[in-house]
Formats: sequence, C-alpha cells, structure tokens
Amino acid sequence: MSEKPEHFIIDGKRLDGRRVDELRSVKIKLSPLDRADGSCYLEWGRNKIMAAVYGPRELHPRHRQDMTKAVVQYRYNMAAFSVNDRIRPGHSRRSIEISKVGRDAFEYVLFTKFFPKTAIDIFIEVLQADAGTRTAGINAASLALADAGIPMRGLISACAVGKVDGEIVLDLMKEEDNFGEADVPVAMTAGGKITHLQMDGHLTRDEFYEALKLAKIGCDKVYKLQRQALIEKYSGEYAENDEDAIPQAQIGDADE
Amino acid sequence: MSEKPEHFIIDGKRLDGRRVDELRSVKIKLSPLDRADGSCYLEWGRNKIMAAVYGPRELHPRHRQDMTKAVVQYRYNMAAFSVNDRIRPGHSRRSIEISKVGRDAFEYVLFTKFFPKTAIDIFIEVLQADAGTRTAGINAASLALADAGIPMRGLISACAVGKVDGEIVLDLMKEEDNFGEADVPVAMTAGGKITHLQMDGHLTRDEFYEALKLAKIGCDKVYKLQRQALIEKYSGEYAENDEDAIPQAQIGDADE
Amino acid sequence: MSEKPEHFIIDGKRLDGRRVDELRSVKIKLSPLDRADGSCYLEWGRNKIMAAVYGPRELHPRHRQDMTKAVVQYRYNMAAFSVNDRIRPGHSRRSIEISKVGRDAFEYVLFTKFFPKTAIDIFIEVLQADAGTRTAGINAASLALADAGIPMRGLISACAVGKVDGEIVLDLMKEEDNFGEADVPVAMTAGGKITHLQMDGHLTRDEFYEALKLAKIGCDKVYKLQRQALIEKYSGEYAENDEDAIPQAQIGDADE
Amino acid sequence: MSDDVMAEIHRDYLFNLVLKGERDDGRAFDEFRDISIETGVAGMAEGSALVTLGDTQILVGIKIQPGEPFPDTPDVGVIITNAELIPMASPEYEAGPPREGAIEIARVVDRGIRESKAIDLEKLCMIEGEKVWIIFIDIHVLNNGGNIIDAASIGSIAALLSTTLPAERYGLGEDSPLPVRDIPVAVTAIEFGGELLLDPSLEEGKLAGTVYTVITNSDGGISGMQKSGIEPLTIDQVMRVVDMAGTAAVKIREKFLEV
Amino acid sequence: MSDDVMAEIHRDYLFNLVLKGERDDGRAFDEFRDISIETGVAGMAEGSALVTLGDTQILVGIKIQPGEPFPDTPDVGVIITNAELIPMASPEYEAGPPREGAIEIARVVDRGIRESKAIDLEKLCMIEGEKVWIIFIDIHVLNNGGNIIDAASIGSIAALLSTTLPAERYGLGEDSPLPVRDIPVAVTAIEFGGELLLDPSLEEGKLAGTVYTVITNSDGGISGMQKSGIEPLTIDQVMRVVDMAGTAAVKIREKFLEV
Amino acid sequence: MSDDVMAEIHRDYLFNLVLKGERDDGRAFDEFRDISIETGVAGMAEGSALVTLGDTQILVGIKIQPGEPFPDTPDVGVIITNAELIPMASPEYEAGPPREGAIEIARVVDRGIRESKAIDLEKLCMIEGEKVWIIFIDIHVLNNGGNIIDAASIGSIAALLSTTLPAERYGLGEDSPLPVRDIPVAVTAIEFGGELLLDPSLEEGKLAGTVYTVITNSDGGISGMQKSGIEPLTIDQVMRVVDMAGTAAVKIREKFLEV
Repeated sequence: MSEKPEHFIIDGKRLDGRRVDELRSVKIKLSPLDRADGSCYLEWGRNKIMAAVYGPRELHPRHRQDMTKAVVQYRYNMAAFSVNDRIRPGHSRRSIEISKVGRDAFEYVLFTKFFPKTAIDIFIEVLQADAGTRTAGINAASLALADAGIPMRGLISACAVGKVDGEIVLDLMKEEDNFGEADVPVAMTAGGKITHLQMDGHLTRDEFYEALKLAKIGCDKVYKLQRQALIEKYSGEYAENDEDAIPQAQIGDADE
Repeated sequence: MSEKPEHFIIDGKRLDGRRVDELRSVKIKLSPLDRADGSCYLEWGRNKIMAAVYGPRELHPRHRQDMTKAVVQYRYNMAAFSVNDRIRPGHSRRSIEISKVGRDAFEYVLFTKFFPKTAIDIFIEVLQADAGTRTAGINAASLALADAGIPMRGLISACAVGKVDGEIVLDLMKEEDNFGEADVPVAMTAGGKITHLQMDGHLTRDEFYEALKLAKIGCDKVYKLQRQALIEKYSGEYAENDEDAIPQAQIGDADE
Repeated sequence: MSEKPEHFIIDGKRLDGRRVDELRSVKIKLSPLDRADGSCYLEWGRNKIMAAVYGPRELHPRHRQDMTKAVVQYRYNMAAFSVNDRIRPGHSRRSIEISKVGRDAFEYVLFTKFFPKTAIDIFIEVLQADAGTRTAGINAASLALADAGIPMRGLISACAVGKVDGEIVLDLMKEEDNFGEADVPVAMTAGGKITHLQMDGHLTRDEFYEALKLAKIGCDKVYKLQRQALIEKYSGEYAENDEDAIPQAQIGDADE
Repeated sequence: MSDDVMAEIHRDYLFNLVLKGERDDGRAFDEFRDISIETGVAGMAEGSALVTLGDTQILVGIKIQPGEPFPDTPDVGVIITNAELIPMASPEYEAGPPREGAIEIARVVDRGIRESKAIDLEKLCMIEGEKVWIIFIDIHVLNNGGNIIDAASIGSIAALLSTTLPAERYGLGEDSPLPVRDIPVAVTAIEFGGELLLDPSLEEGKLAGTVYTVITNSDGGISGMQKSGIEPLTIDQVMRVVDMAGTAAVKIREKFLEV
Repeated sequence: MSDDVMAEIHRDYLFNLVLKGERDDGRAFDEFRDISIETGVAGMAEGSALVTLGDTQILVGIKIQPGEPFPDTPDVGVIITNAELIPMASPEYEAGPPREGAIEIARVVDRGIRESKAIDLEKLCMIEGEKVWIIFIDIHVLNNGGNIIDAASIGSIAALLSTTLPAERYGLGEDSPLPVRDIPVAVTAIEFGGELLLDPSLEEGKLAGTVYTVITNSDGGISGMQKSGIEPLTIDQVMRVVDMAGTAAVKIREKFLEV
Repeated sequence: MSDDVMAEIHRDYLFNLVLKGERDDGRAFDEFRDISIETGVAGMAEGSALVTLGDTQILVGIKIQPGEPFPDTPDVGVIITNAELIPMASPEYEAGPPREGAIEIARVVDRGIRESKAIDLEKLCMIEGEKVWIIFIDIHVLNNGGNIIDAASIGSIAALLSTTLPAERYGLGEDSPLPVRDIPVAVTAIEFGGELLLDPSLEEGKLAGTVYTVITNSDGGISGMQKSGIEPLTIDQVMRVVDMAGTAAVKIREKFLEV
C-alpha cells in the first residue's frame, strides 16, 4: 500500500484533478461478447470491468428452480491479475458478499415473475481494479441486462460517495478509498429508489445525508451515460423502421 | 498441555475431590431452544453441551431417503472457542468419527421403521470442553430426543471409565484423560445393553471387565439424573389431566 | 532428484542394459481382484500398476447418464507411497489430465453405443512409479477391460518413446525421463491407429517421425505380450469345448 | 390447507396489523425485544457472551493467539470474524461451510467493529511486520428467532469487552484486558407495508422486502451500513432508519452497563 | 426375483446356518480366513505390506519424512494414518475424499498402534519442539472381501515392522530400522442371530447388526476397541469377544514370524 | 424441429462442405481465423495480453512475486499456469474450481512454454534453494468462440513478452524485462470427415472426433503435443498436422512483430 497523501483536496481539486462532485472518466462498450445474451465492457477511471448476462434460461439443478419466478444469480469475480497482489482464483468471502448485494440490487427492476423456473445469470469480471469495482460492476451489469433484452422496469445506476479531508466527495479513487474517512456505495433507479447501499468508515448523521444526496447526483450522471450508450447502440439499428423502437422500459425510469 | 500430576488419587480422593466411582456434577436444562423440536443443555463438570433434535422430517436430497425407515443423522461439533487452541470451524476427522458412533448409539432405541423416508437429526454442539464430551453429548442427545417426543424404547445413558494410578475410575476429568492409562466411553440402555463402546490405552482383560461393571454403575446414575429431569419438566405439565401422561417409553427402560 | 548421468547410452546399451528399441521387463497377472468385473496387475520395469474395470453398470447420478451411449470413466490415481516424496491422497491436476487422456484412449475401441445410460468405469492405481505410469496404466486397463468381457474392437497397447543422448529410444526409464530431451507417450490399436499421443521436450520433425515409428514397434511388442497373457488365461478355460472360444474381438485387431 | 395458503393468510394478517400501527407481539415499530447479555459463559475462550434477543440465542466466543500481521498493515493486530449458522439453530440451516448469509453477517459485524475503531489495533502489535495478536470472533448462532445480525453485533462487542489478552500463556508478558474503546451497535430495520420496523422477529424478517442495518457508535456517528433484500428504499426512508437506529442504539448501549 | 427378495432369502439361509453352528464357508465361529502377508511390495515406500485375508486385499505403505512435532507433544514423533477405500475395491465405494467409514478404519488402526506404544515415538524426536520424524501410514484397500479393519491393522503393523528410517536421504545420519516394539492385532467380531462370529466375510458383514473390534498386544493386554453398528451388546457378549479376540490375536501374531 | 435434429442437419451440412474442400466461413483447411493481439491491457498485472481469434477472446495476465523454488529444482524460477473457463464465456461453462477441460488447457500451454525453454528460468533464481521468482500465468477465457488452446497459447507468450520483473516493488533491485527467448506457438487441428482442419471454429470443434495440438518453436522444432478426443489418428495424419502446424506457426509468429 502506498503512503497516505498529506492532502486529498487542494484548491478544490482532488489528486486526479477532479472536483468533489465529479465522476472519473467512463467508457462504455456494448455487446463486446457474442456468446452471452448481453454484455458490456466498462472502463471507470482505471477500473476495467466486463459484464455478461445469460437468460432467462433453464436453471439447473432443477431443485433450485422457483416455480413462481426467475432466480437471479450474480457472480462478481476478480481476475487473479486484477490487483497488485495476485488473488487466488475462486470465491473469496468478499466476492461472495458483493455477489449477494449485487444480486439484491437488481431484483426490483427485473420482471422475475414473467419467467418462472428460469435463471437470469449476471456475471461480472473485474479485469483491472482501482476502487469502486462493485458499483462499476452494477453499472456494467445494468447495461448488459439491457443489451440482453431482458425486460426491466428501468436501469440501475451506481456510484460511491465518501469522505476525505473532511469533505463529502463523489466516486472515490484508490487513494481516497484506502485512506479516506468513509465509503458509501449506492445504487438507484433513475427515480432515486435505492436498491443497493453499504457504508463503512465514520460519518455523522448529517454528513451521511449529504453523502446520500451527492450519491443521487452521481447516479443521475451515470444514468445519462448509460442511456446515451444504449441510444447510440440501438437507435441506429432501429431508427430506419421505427423511431419508437428503442425499448423505453430498457432505458427509461422505473419510477415514472 | 499442563504438567502430569504426580498422583491422581490421594487418600481415595481424586484431583477434584471425587471418589473413584463418583460422577462430576451434572446440570440439565430441557428445551432451551425453541426452533428445534427438542433440545437439552447439559453441564457435565466443566463441559457445556447443547443438543437439539429435529424430526422425523423429510430428508433431502431425496436419493438419501430410505424407503423402509428413518435415517438417523448425528452431528457432533465443537465450537471454535470450546478448547484452548482455537479449532477451525467445520468437520475434523475426529468429529466425523464421533458423529458416526454417536449415531450408532441411538438407532437401537429409535423406532425408525415407523418413519420411512424421513430424517431424525441430532445435533450436538460442544461449547466448552473438558474431557468426556462424546458421552456428555450422548446424554444430552438422549434428553433432546425425549424432549422432541420422538418414540424411543428408552433412554440412552453414557459415561466414561478409565484407569489412573492403576485404579479403575469413573468419569475421567481432563487431567485424568490426558495422562491416564486408559479411557473407555460407554453408552447403555437402562437395562445395561451397550450401544456405544470405545476404548484406548492399556487394560488387562480383568481390568476391562471391572471397568465395564463400573461403567454400568455410572450409566445407572446418569439414567436417574435424566429420568429426574424429564419428570420435573413434564410431570408438571401433564399432571393435572393425567397422572400417567409422562410417556413411559421416553423415560422407561428399553429392556423391560 | 538424483544427479544427471554423463551418458545415457554407452556401447549401444542403456543404463539398465537395454538396447534403444527394447522394452523393460513386463509381468502380467490377470484377474487379481474378485470384486471388480475385470482386473489386471502389471509390472512394467519397476512400475507396479493395478487396473480394475466395472461395468457396464448403471450410472449415478442419473443426470450424468447419456441416453445414446455408455459413459466411459477413467480414474488414474497414484498411491500416496508410490513415489519418493509422499503424495497427498486425492486428485492432482496431473492425475486429472492423465485420467482425461486415458479415457480418450479407449472410447474408440469400446462399443459404447451398445450400453446407453450405463458407465464403464476404469480404475488405475499406481502402487510403485518409475516413469511411464500413464502408458503402463493404459496397457493394464486394456487387459482389465478384456478380463471384464466388455466388447471391444481390439486391445489398446501403449508405450513411450523419447530422446536421450541425441538418440530416439523406446520406453524411457526414470533417469531418461527426468533428464532426457523428449518424452512421447503413445497408445495404438494393433493396426497402428493412434488413440493417445502426447509429447514434451524438443524434437525436430524428422526425429518425431522416427519416434512415432519406434512407438509403433514398441506397441506391437506390447500387443504380443497382452495377447499372450489373455491366451494363457482364457485358452485353458475354454479350450476343451471350443477352440475358437477365445473371443477374437478381445485380443484381435480393431483395424482388420 | 396448504402451507402456501397458510403463509399467505399470515402475511395478510401481519400486513393488516402494520397498517393499524401494530405488531404481532405488541411492540412499537421502533421497539426492540428483550435483550439479555451474559458474559464469560465459554470458559475456554478468552472472552465470550451469550446474547438473547427475543427468541434468538447467540453465543460469541473470542480466541486470541499471536501471529503475523497482514503484509499491507504490518503495525496493527488482526481481526478475523466468522459466523456459523449451525443446523441446530433453524430447520432451514444446513451443515457445511458458511454460505452467503453467514458470510454477510460476519462481514457486517466485522466492519462495525473495525470501522468504529472499537479495538485499538495498534496496541495489538508486538513486533512490526512480524508479530501481532490475532483476534478470532466466532459467532455461534444457537437459535434463530430473527434479527441475527443485531444479536451477533451485540454479542461480539460484549464478548470483546470481557476479553483478556492471554499473554502469559504464550510467554509474552502479563495478561491484560483487550483494549476496547467504543461500543458499536447494529440496529436493523425492515420495510414492510411501507412502514419501518426495528428488530424484526423471525416472522417479520421472512416477510420483509428489505433488511437495512445501521451501526452507530457512542458518539452518535455511523460506522457501518448494509442494505439487503430486493425492495428499494427512498432517501427519506433511509434517513428515518438512521434516526431510529441512533435512538435505539443508545438504549441498547445502556444494557452493557448492566453486564 | 428382485434383489431385495434374493437378499432376504440369503439372509435367512445364513441365519439358519448360524443357528446350526455353521458358516457359509465352513469356518468355526472363532476361525479366521487364510491370512498372507508380503512385505516390501511397494519399493518407493519406506516400508510396505500386502495383506490378503480371504478375498480382502490391502496394501499398506509407510512414508517417513522430517517435520515439526505437534505443539502439545514436542518430544515425540508423529503418526498420521489414512485409509483410502478406492472405487477399485468395491462397487459400493466412490471416488472422493475419505468418508466416515474410511476415517473410522484409519482412526481405529491408528489408535491400536498409538495406544499399544508399538512404535517408540520418543526415539523419533530429533530436536525437541523442532524436528521429529513424521510417519505416514497409508492404507490402500484394493479388494473389499470383508473385515477390512483387521486386514488394515495387520497390514499396518507388518508394514511398520519392515520400515527403514530414511535418515540418509535427508542427510540426517544413517538409515536404521523403525523402532517397533509390539505387534497390536485387531480382531473383529459381528453379532448375528445371537452368535458372535470372528473375521466376518463380506456377506456376513453386511448382515451384521454390530461390528465390534478388540485390539490386543503381545502381553495380552487390550489397547483399543470400537463398537459400531446399531445392535446392542450385553456385557457378557463383550467379554466373550474380548476372550475370543485375545486367543485369535495370538495365532495371527504367529503369522508375523513367517514373513 | 428438435435441437437434436437441427444439430444432425447442421452436422451433415458441414460434412458435405468438407467433402467439397470447403468450410462454413470460407476458410481453407489450413487457414486460421483473424488474430489480434493487444498487450498491456491489464494494468495491475506485470504483463498481459488480450487475444482475439475469430470470436474467441482470451485475456492472459502475468503476476510475479518472490517465493521458494521447488525442492527438486532449487536453482530455477517457478511457472504456475492456470486457466479459468468462467461462466461468462460460454453457456456451457459453470462456476467452480477448474475441471478437466480447463486443467488440460493450462497444462498444455504450460508444457509448451516450459519445454520450449521460452523463459530463461535460471535467470529467475535469486538465491539457490531459497528465493526465486514465481510467475503466475492466468488465462481468463472471456468468450469461447472455439480453439481456446491456441488462443491461450498465443496470449500467454504475448503476455510474457510484455512482462516486467517487478524487482523494485519487492526491494530486489531494478525492474527488468522478463527474459523470454522463444515464441512457442500451439496450432490445433481437428479430424472431421477424414480431413484435417486447423483452428476449428466453435461449431467445428463440437463435431470433431479428435483435437490434436502441436506446439512448435522458432527453430521449427516441436516442444509439445496433445491429442484429445475419441477418434484415432494414423501416423500419416499425425505427420500431416505436424507439417501444417509448423507452417501455420511461422505465420502466427509474425503477428508478434506487429504488437
């Protein structure tokens, strides 16, 4: 682990030049994989994330099927070489927890009741990690689900907020995450319904409230980027035949 | 491991003041847990044991079901903090063996033929260990089975006998177990039918016979304590309606 | 590991006195085990191999059954004490790979289509290892299959060829395997159809071609030994009734 | 009637109760069930606590041994938290290695203790980069009566407060109390019928669409949170739970004075 | 006729035989099947023995390497006993890690060797608390023809008697024989139809309600016992097996002179 | 029409194409699909390469750390190769530890690198018997479009060529490039309808009775081979693949100049 910087914010600028309410640069590529039903490659700052979706498809073994709805499965995995010290392949306790809360982040927007006995499988591979992989993974998963054409109430958008040098800031980078005072990953629908929320560190009640409001601003920005990526990808394909062919549900707001 | 004492028996008294044919103090609490169908908390000297019973209940996965009888499952487990050096959670070879012979100790008294396709699950958790946990576990399990109302030919009662300072003694405590010459855990029906028997150390044929006879005396004492605990618990509940409501099979003798 | 010898071939003789195209001594014992449907004990130089075959028999769990053919299962295992440094019991990556290619070596000669939903199980136990255990195992398996009376197009015969001191030699012994320049395990039908082939080390194209031709010679020798063993075992049993009773398919050539 | 129908009826019953502002066991929405804490119950452990929260019973044991620090934090002690949902505790639990539910519980409790800086980990370093105290927190759930996470959190900090550093056993000086300097308390709410209920019973927990835990410290600050479950929460709902949790934690922290 | 009916008939047949004082293979109740012991069969092992007991075939190999003692017994060597019921040996065995049956066998054999003090473990300590010899006893069952535990016990002590301490390979002095000073012998009985039969065949073992093993030493003393199976035994029955086992063990021990 | 019937028709279609000397995607029998190699894509790795071979996408990352050598090779570095067929890459892959398919891929790639002596392992020894560099080659299959083994082989050596020894991070001197001195290339053929086809697509691979891989070095020599699948090959067929593989490998090796 590198040394703790003396200051994280100097003249309103963070170590990488961002303002406190600014996201890292984001690059989205839809459908990079052809075997999966939907996929998305996402660069979020120095994070590199691949997400793929399969389903709804038959769930094996059969005794795990739910007669009333699709079972959502979410697998967050870090490549062995995605961090400085090699990770042993396979599940860790950390990845099991992140997979669980990742799954919980999506069930609300998936019409699981439409697909009893099936599985909707969401796979996240972290290829390069630099703080914020769980929220970046949720953003990529959201786009991969849309890319797979799986009916959703709307997209899920995620970002982390935190506290460094006593200030609430958006989207912690590595140093801010390692040495900062708090980290709050959040995922929301476009309408601000929170489907994922964790926190560690130390915040007063009012700081936390401020953090939540900043998270809403961040998620709104993410949502615009996601929507833009889907429109670029799909408007071209459908535009000639039908202006309305972009499935609104996919890029719309679950809360409207 | 502490130092070996020079003598284990001085003036007919053992290190903790007991005579050679005396049990450690026993404390029984029935039904301490409400989720299980039956349960028993047992303090046996410094041992603290929790036993719980579920069943007869459906056995999963189905291919493990026996069409002709209930499958008895017995899980002996030591809490990570039950001994001086922390135990890694999960099965050890020792706990697997103890679970197997524990299961064998009960099948004779359970009317498994009455409950085909089901499981009778017996769980033993050792919370604090001080020699004799397997026999203490059997005693607690016996009471938990009775507490669960599972039909039995009778109770099983268990204790260990051993040899220290050349003498056959009842119910080895920790130091006697660590440094003694032999250890013989035994479980019996009230009529003296042996359902569990192991031995290690070194005994002559005649010493072993003497040990077995002392084990019978010890098991008789245990049986009285068990019966007493059941009467105290259940006679109150049923007494007003029916003097005979204490199910005799539960606290009776399988051999009568 | 011992020191590398200065020369592997002196005056046309190898370290153990063999010529370059000579096999180590081979000893075959059929049906040493009575529980298995067929078995073979094979000594190959200092290697000691036990092979057993069960099947065709019902395959569990059922979801692994193939409706169109028998599933061939092959388990190559080294006893913990079969090599100098004790091996932890259980599958290693090496044994998993050898089991896979061993299975592949036999499917061509087994009439799997005759036995849908079943398993043909081939078990190889290496009791003493001294280079060439995978080919020795295939030879033993081939005989155990014949011993089990499982219909086959013909036997499989295997040996390794390699390169030491710049020469292509048959059937590497331990020192030649450890310090040699290449190792090529091969298995064939009697007609020279290759069902198993691996290679590591360094060979030119022409050296490899020479090696393959030497492997054919080696496999032919092995085939004769296998055939001889089967005739000795089975001709006696059947000879009185029927000269032709030795099942030709078992010891014949899959390619005729 | 089938189990499903029974469950449906029971759900409707509880739902209608909540609409009337009531709970099945008569509690107010922000009211905890009875809590009792007994320490020192596991005599082979360096510290232990048996917590009952309503019908829930959890035994937490602390074991401590010397060992190596993590390479990236060479100057502080190590905390390893493990939760076992043993099959004794519930008909739904199965034997085997911890699954995601048990792992989540352990990790949330662990974060609460770690992030609140409740244990002075610097004091657990003996030789930088070489030798530190390793603290094992083992959470043994004996009876699942609902809201395991809060009971586990209470049990863990109670057990730590009762813990002795076993220096003598390892020839490393004199025994001393574990340096604990805060009492983080987890408070869990569920959302049900639009209402927020603290300390869900087993029944309530099964019906909950969302389970949301807030861990607060003695200074009122927040050191950990975890939302799980599939229903979303609004920012307003989140803040309401934060406020309820802060108030409830103060009351729970008073329990520690009674131990 | 179904397998079940066949099994039932066969059971009745064996039961009636026993009532007449006979066994299927003509043996007396206290008679063992033929035993053969061949040592040195696994040349890479420090010691080995192939034992056949009727149709049962077991290969035991001994590997020895230097290593650390257990913390609570710093001045003695270590014995680690493992049994593999490989799927080759029986249609009922499955591949995978040892299950309770294999673990029980290994542990009973281990106790017999350990408790009889057959190996002078003090002599296997090189540097107290640091370096001792670790002895791995690996029991490889090749063919299950019944009564594995006795064959494994015989094979283990035979293999140990043939074992050389490989000191030279590790640069730790000269090779020497393993210091073995007793020959513990396990003798197993089953209870069937009220009778006690030694050395059960595979068929007999399947019908047995109880399997009871007694391990005796050269001095006639008992160093280990294990009862498994669901039928109970009376004290009288136990003592009868103890006496039969002592007598049988003497005869089996004579076999070792022939090796 | 059922899936089986569709598969049968497709099989016949491809079979008839092959009889006419054609492939579904228009390639010649000895022609590879498009290959692209991009290095340095995984910035936390010491080296990495993303390879696309037709639809197949594989990311290989290299991690290096100091560690102990194997006891029997005390004076050389260690290579550990691992392949993960993650469930993202194909509907047929399942989560969990590597199965035989992934293990075979990793071991074949590993042998090609090891036996070609592509890495100068002697230079990775720091202190004989004590400290060497350990090289982890992690093969991450992102999209299975067929012929994973060749793509993994190309990706592994490309990643190694881009790798820096991270000496500074461990205080072990200055960073330097990994000493790579050859480019072993795996070329895989399948047998189908009596013909030999290089670089099988996913569809072709499913129909193949045999998959046969030949690894050649810059000098034209062969350093590794692996035949899998149930159909046999004649000596002639084997030699034809060897010759085709040598020619193809030369072309593939040219790709490395473009990186």
